[in-house]
Amino acid sequence: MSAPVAKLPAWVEVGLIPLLNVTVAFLVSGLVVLFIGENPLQAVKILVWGALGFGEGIGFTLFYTTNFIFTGLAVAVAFHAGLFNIGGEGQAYLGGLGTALAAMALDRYVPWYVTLPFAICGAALFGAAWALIPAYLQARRGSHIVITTIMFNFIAASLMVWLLVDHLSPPGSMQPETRTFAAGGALPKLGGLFEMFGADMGAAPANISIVVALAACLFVWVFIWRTRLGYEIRATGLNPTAAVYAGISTVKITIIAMLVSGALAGLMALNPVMGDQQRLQIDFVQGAGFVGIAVALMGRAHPVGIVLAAFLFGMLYQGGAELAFDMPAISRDMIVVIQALVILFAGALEHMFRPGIARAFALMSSPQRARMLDGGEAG
Amino acid sequence: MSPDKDDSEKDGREPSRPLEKSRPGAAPAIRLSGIDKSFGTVRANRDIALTVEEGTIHGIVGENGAGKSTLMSILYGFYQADRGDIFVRGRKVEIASSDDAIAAGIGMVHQHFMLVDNFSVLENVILGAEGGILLKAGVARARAELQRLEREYELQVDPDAIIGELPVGLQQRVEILKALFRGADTLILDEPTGVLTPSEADHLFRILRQLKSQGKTVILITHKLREIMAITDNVSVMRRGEIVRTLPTAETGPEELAELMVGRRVLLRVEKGEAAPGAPLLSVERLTVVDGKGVRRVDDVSFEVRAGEIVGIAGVSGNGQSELLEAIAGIRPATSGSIWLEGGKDLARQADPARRRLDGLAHVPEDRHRMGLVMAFEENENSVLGYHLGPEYAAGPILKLDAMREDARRKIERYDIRPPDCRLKTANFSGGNQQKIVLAREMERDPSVLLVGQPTRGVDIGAIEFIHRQLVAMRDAGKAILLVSVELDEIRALSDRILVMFAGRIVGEAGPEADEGELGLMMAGIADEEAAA
Amino acid sequence: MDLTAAVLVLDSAVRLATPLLLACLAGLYSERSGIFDIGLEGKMLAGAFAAGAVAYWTGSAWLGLLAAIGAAIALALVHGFASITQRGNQIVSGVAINFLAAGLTALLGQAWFSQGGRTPQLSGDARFSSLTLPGAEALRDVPVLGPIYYELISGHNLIVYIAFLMVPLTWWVLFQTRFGLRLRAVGENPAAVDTAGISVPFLRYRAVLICGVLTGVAGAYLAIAQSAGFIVNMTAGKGFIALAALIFAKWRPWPAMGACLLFGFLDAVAIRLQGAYVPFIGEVPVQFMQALPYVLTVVLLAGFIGRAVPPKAGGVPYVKER
Amino acid sequence: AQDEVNPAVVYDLGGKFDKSFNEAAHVGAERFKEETGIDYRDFELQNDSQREQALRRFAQRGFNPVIGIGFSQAQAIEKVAEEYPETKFAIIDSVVEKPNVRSIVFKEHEGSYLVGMMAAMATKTGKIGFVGGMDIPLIRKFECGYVEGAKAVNPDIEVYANMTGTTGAAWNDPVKGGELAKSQFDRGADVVYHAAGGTGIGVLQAAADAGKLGIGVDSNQNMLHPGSVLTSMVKRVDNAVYDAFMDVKNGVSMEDWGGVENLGLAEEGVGWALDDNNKDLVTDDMKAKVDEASQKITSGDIEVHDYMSDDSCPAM
Ligand SMILES: Nc1ncnc2c1ncn2[C@@H]1O[C@H](COP(=O)(O)OP(=O)(O)OP(=O)(O)O)[C@@H](O)[C@H]1O
Ligand SMILES: Nc1ncnc2c1ncn2[C@@H]1O[C@H](COP(=O)(O)OP(=O)(O)OP(=O)(O)O)[C@@H](O)[C@H]1O
Ligand SMILES: [Mg+2]
Ligand SMILES: [Mg+2]
Repeated sequence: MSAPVAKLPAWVEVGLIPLLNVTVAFLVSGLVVLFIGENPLQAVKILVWGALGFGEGIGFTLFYTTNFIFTGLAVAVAFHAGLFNIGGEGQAYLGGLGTALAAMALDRYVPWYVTLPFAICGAALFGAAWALIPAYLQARRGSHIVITTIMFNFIAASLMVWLLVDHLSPPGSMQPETRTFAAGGALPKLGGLFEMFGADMGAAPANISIVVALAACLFVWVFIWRTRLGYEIRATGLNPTAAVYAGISTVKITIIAMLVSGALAGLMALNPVMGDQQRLQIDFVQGAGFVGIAVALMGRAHPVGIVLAAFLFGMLYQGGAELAFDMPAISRDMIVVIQALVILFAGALEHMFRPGIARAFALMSSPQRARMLDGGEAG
Repeated sequence: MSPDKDDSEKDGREPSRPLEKSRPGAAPAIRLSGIDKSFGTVRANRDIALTVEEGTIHGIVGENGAGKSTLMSILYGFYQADRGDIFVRGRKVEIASSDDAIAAGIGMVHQHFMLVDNFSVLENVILGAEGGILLKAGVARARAELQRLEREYELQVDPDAIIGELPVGLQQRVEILKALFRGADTLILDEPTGVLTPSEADHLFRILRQLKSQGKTVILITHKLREIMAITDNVSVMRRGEIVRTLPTAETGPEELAELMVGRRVLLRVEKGEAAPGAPLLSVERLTVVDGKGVRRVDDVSFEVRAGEIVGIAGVSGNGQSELLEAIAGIRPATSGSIWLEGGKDLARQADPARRRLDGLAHVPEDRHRMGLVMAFEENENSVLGYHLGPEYAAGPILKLDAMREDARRKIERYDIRPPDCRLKTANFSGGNQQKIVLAREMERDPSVLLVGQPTRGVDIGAIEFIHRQLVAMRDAGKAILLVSVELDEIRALSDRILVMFAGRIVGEAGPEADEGELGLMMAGIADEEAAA
Repeated sequence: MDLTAAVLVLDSAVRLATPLLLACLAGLYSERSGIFDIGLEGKMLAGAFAAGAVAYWTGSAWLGLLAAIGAAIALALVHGFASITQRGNQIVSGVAINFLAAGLTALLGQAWFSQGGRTPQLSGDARFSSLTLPGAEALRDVPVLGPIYYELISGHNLIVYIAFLMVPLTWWVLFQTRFGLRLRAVGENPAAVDTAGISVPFLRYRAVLICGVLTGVAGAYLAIAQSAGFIVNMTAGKGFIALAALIFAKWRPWPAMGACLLFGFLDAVAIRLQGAYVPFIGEVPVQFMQALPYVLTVVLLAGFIGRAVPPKAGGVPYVKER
Repeated sequence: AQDEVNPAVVYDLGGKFDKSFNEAAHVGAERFKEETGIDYRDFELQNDSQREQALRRFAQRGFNPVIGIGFSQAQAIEKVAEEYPETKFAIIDSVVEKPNVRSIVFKEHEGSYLVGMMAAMATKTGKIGFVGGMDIPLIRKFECGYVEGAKAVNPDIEVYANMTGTTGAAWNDPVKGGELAKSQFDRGADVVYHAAGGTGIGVLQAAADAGKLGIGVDSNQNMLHPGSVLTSMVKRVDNAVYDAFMDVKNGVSMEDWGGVENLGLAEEGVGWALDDNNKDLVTDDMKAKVDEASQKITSGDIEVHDYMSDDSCPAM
């Protein structure tokens, strides 16, 4: 990675440059909209209004945000250990199984707040378990984790179809999904909270799993930056040789980081499964695992950044749906394009504007320039 | 455009004494003027003027980081100067890439070899000079040409050997062959002897003289003033990115050069008293380390280090010293043999650096960038690396950040680490200060055994003095120190006993007063007795 | 399984392996030059779309192929710009390209053809049809040789032959030509190439371009040879499997062919084993058979090939000056 | 009262151009628009969470009727229909018991039975094939009817069945579909029926390329490869949508609107397609036999087993 020599103020590094990158991504997206023959300004208006303009829109935005926080955190934790976990999709799918099993075991007997801790454990456990084998193979056999996690996404899909069709769907049901959970398996919506602010969340599925997501952020922050294990994870990710020198077992760290990563991805299932649909459906993850990669990259693998990036993508998803609703020529794939451009400009091309900005700053702060300005004022 | 006219304009910087020329009146082989180069905020070369006469060997000396490699890399087209002109045989040339330099008859052997490890010698030699779209014809021609060069310059090497499997000395030969194969008239060598035994170095110098006698020009960068005196015709001294003086070698001496390099008189000897060795604190017995490829890196090595002594391990790099240190530190598992710390149990089989640290063993690794530090960490995080599990830095699973920082501040003060900011990213400290961070971490824990690899590599003279003093002070406090260095001078200055390693074995032992030639022969693998015979 | 059945499974394996092989060789050029590429999938998809669209408009498979190559090259250049010129993270760039291709092909497909992102059905000259090699009909009934020649060797479309001819060609380029020597060198030690007077960026751009060409051909194969039009997301993960094959083959051309054929074979066998009875177990669930190729990939990756050492400079941008 | 017609359609995840049943709904809506000049609105879902959102948005904005395509919309419709009792809703492929919801389901097994018979009569090898998208109950329902029909003609017939995949891509992988079909041809099959959405395009293509016969599904797919598609099992989602729109336009009362419409052969909700494209493939004998079976099913003399009634298929 090219380390910039000219140092820029922190607010430029973490504020201005990412903002600029995202802006460019949106400008290019605007060109695509224009190319299709629609008005980009109008599109932006609909998108922003759709995401934030009314209670229900916000509710949906928060719902998607919750998914992306979980998967973004998952990718980020693995990143810190120098691992690229593309298996969030499959881990979340399995997490759904853990959630559903907990919910179905308890929903008829206890209220949701009793079920929730069990569901959290189930989701985390199953998600982590699905990350374990790729982690082990990477640590012990050097099998490329990118490849194995991709394979495990496919394997997860097969496993879940088999379970849902042949084992988990109630008899006589025509749908490959579990039964609908009773009240004890349903997480409360945030409607009440919205009403406190005088907003109507309508039927938006935002639910208290967003609280779990925020708690997970706090956990990840403490875990990565305040614990010995986190220290070891970062050391391993940044310099594996130094980690070995320091007596850190890279095998252990690889496995632990992937387990935590998988658990976080698994937790994502709480939101759609218990929070929204109250049942486990085929393919319910719908790409959130992959979006997590973009979210983690944009959020620079830091929980605060991840929350912001997840919110941005949440807005894109909800606003994009409204956009597709109101501008039929812009199909749902527009969102994928915007997403791609954001990853491209904020991720792969993140340094593109830095030299220019650095030059601008050097110019502004250089003594000659200061003198020139002074002289100008004097004269 | 006439070079002579240009000379007079710059004469403030030109040598006061006329340089040695092999052919008076001829245009100089290389002339640089007004070369400037910055890396970000670091100004590596400033307004450099340099004349290298044709058919001479021209030495360049200067501290670490003085800008020697940068200057030569500019001449070779690897970097582009921010400003300045390059003249070859009086003609101004634009050198925008190494291609241009090669075309101008310049060849370079870099400090870090520019070879492809998994290629054969032949493939490396023809890379970039294949002589056609297809390899076949070029390879055949190159094979013949290599044979000729081998005969002419005694540069024997198997053209089909894989580079990664050759010792460094031979790799260097390949680099020289590469340059000659491309028809270089001017050959730049950047610290070529750092990796060679004295006898290999002698061989190299014979080759260089041979080249000179054929009218080729050689530019030689080295830290060893002895070599400068032995082989060069003229010498330039660099300091902080500038050439402070160029003069004929015959008219100067090591003392003058050293003073020019540092800007003050230097005392190169380390002040230390008699050693008073006590009980052995580290014992190594029949230690063997076989690496992943099945090569015996350390071969049946036995020695001990006593309290209050410094044992130096001399040897050309790549002869198993690194592996030996790593095995003792627990980074690399030993294949067989034993390691004891102060009468404790045998540690050889369990590779666990954390455990060894608890047992009182500290380790300053050879390569701070690769192993000793996490460059992206804050200074205070690095100052506990390896000790982060200690109860003083962690309460249960949670790190005590305040304690870590407080501790780091203390070390910064004691070791005069600059800038004194424990929250600064480690990459932003200079090389010498980074080394001090490692030393502070490893020494402050009051270990009973200290392993030190290349403690002063890439460190300036001032810091070297400091580090050497610290090592001697530890010895005097009754610690056992095992020192590995490729700098024979450093080994001789610090050690109470010297072990010489060659091809994974200890081939000899000597006292600090040992004769350099004798040590050199041992380092080349010619055993004590034979040398005596 | 008798001979004919075996030949037919192999025949199917060849068809399934072809796009993998093209993508795998594409990745080989790029990664040998030190540029990692998980965007093979996206480039194939873009190629498939361009092939489908242009072949429909022009009625010419050849123009479709050209368009596929063009589209894939465009994305390859984006990847090159990000990872060579801007020294960005190559994995991230690859991920972005995959998303970009998935989104843009569907979006443009819908905007242009209004068939849910599909391109219209192709027929006749707009597709590459199967070629019958000389003598195939005559040999057809000769025992052993007949079925092998008629079914397995003859009767594929042009791109299949191109793909398999690319294997020796790639080997030849890599190990017998100047370009190949430099390509292998730049992936191992770009500084060595640089000091030999060769431009590292130019060399890498060429590698990335070749990668574009081959992924384009792979895309064209999917859209206008194997199928008769583009369908949203029709690569269905083949780019990733090709990458796995590349790692499997340790970045060498002949083993790459072996790996792709193995994956094709596993897939072909999995298809035939659906609904088969296994002794003592009974009928194996379809899903198990569907997961089989992926499971075997993991097993092989873990068990047989050991640590695959990628080109040393791979994935790391070449930075001369900090 | 809500007698003004302002129709809206919410398609399922496959999208409105899936060449399958979403597209059939689209065709019905278009026909209505053409004939009456009344425009309609539609929406393609991106994920499960949007179903309710979209349905409610339409109801809120006064659209009427609002039709949800696909069984996955059942829950959402049930909820929204309760919130908007005045709005007329309809759902395709599932049953929602609410007074303002019209539930339209099809007897795919009956249609599949007929094309299974045709496959059995058209085959020269005594081997036929079936390619499904994903191994889920709905697809097994198609498969089961098909096998039953084929066995009714020839009890010894061999039927190869393959499923495409386990992810969403299973409905959109024509390459895999083609390969599955080829593998069946290799084993001797010469007629193949698909129920695999976009994947089926590859199945039919493979059949055409190999000179074998394919059987289309949902919409009439005979024209995709004239002469190579034996027939299509059509499911008249288009009619159902068109009729629903028309009913509202004609001021149907809420009592007449609600309830379950179970559309089988008798109701002409399913059937097989015969047109210029396949008339040379269908012999008079075949046509006669199929028509006869059709009669018997309509009259109840033949009862085709519905896989989803008991999760089993006696014919297999
Ligand atoms: N590629 C680079 N990017 C940034 N800075 C560099 C680079 N190469 C060298 N420098 C810096 O330029 C200065 C001069 O370095 P150079 O390598 O020329 O020194 P040197 O005299 O060869 O030292 P040594 O004796 O250690 O080889 C140093 O401060 C070094 O850190
Ligand atoms: N990547 C970097 N980012 C920011 N600053 C840097 C970077 N690398 C070096 N520096 C700064 O440049 C200066 C020179 O660094 P360099 O490593 O060349 O020092 P040096 O000359 O080798 O020092 P020493 O005398 O200790 O050997 C240092 O003070 C350091 O703060
Ligand atoms: Mg330095
Ligand atoms: Mg140097």
